[in-house]
Amino acid sequence: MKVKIRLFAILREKAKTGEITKEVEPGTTVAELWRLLQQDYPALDVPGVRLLYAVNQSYVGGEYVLQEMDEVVFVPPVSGGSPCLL
Amino acid sequence: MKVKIRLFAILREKAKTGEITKEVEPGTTVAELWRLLQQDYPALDVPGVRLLYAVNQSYVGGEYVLQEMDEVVFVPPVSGGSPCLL
Amino acid sequence: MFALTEKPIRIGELLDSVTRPGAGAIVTFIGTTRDHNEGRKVLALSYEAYPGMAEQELERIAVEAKKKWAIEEMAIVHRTGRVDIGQVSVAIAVSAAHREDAFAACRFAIEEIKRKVPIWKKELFEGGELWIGTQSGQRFHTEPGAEVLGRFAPHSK
Amino acid sequence: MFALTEKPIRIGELLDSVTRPGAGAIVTFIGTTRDHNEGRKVLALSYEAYPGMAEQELERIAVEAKKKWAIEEMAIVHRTGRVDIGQVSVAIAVSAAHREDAFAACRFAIEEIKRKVPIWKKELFEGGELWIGTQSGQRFHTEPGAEVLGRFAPHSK
Repeated sequence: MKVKIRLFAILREKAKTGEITKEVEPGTTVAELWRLLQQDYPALDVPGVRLLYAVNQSYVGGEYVLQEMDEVVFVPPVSGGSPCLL
Repeated sequence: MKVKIRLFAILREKAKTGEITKEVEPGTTVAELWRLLQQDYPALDVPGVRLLYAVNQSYVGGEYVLQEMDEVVFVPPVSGGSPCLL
Repeated sequence: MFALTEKPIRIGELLDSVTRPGAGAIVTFIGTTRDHNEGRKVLALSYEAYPGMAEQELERIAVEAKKKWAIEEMAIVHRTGRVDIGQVSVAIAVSAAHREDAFAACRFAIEEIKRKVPIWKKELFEGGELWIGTQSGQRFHTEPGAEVLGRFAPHSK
Repeated sequence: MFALTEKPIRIGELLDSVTRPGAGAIVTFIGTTRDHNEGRKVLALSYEAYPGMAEQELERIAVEAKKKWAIEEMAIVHRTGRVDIGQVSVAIAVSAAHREDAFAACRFAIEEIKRKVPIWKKELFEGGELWIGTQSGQRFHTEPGAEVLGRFAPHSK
């Protein structure tokens, strides 16, 4: 099963790419996908940064179970520079 | 001793004039001037309206003693439509 | 910039006048003529000012705001004469390094303008006209510590 | 109007888009690039957005604000790309019958934008560049009830 990952800002720069298509097992959660992605791109292991998860342009919790062709975005802290919390 | 009185807004309309030069006794206060003016212009006796006093473009208290050629303005409630208090 | 004007207020000029390299925030308040007020259908507002003192009081508000908050600049322009529905009667712009100060000072400025700047508002509504704040029978609320400098209720003489 | 733009933001258009006959007040917040930040000399800011979701989140803020306050209309435009000192990065305009609602909703909007709209800010300063909010060693404060959806501190794995 394929999902599309888009990276922005610091994550895009660290991974040196803005878009990744990844094959995952059915049942994989978005939080698990993040850990899998960090294995592929160790540069994404940025210390001290909290992430939000967005799937198909809406915020979701880490327990969200991925569907075929979901567009996944890992959202680093947004422009406020304040805590990145939903 | 002469003072110059300028009237604005509702007072100007009630008195049907915007400027009055008035002869007053030395020692007259601005609050006393207002009562003298109401005798000259009974139409100025508008019920339920509070006034502020301004002399030479600054707010003063009613006890201010008038000086020769002072410019006096009686200030009805300003644009807020809220209480007219200094 | 602290001015009265008979012509339409240009917000762009107002913003330019407070833009500063050290400012990260500009908050503006714009007062417009609303088509209704207390059940009346409003046609237009008409403002009359005491020239000279009005501008001076506007500037005094900015001086006071600068003492209270870390703001860079404040500008205020107020219309005189007739202002139609949707048109701007007053515009305030405040720049500051941080938005908290800009918001607080802008809010302060409009409250102060409506409290003590000698500019009067006449409402032209369907069926009549009215100087706002001087309606017969209007009840005034005394703020704590505020000094009532004068009144002309007929019963108080 | 809820938009991203690579071009300078036109405040006049934003104001026009919220002007309503029933509104007596318009409050705007304008964010500009400040020449200093936490001791650094800032040269410019650069914004990157997640297109589609960013506009959607902006509109969602307006929907939420309309539930909380009696506002007429809200419009938000955010720049992307490089924004030089003194230039506008974000502009919010809120119209309402009464100023209290316009002030409250405008303040709410900018706080919400900075909290959850997927737009990221890179600071270009003398000596380097930095994605704001992602400085190594930055301490995050947890708000009560807020859910931490993820983290990638190396010690948390």
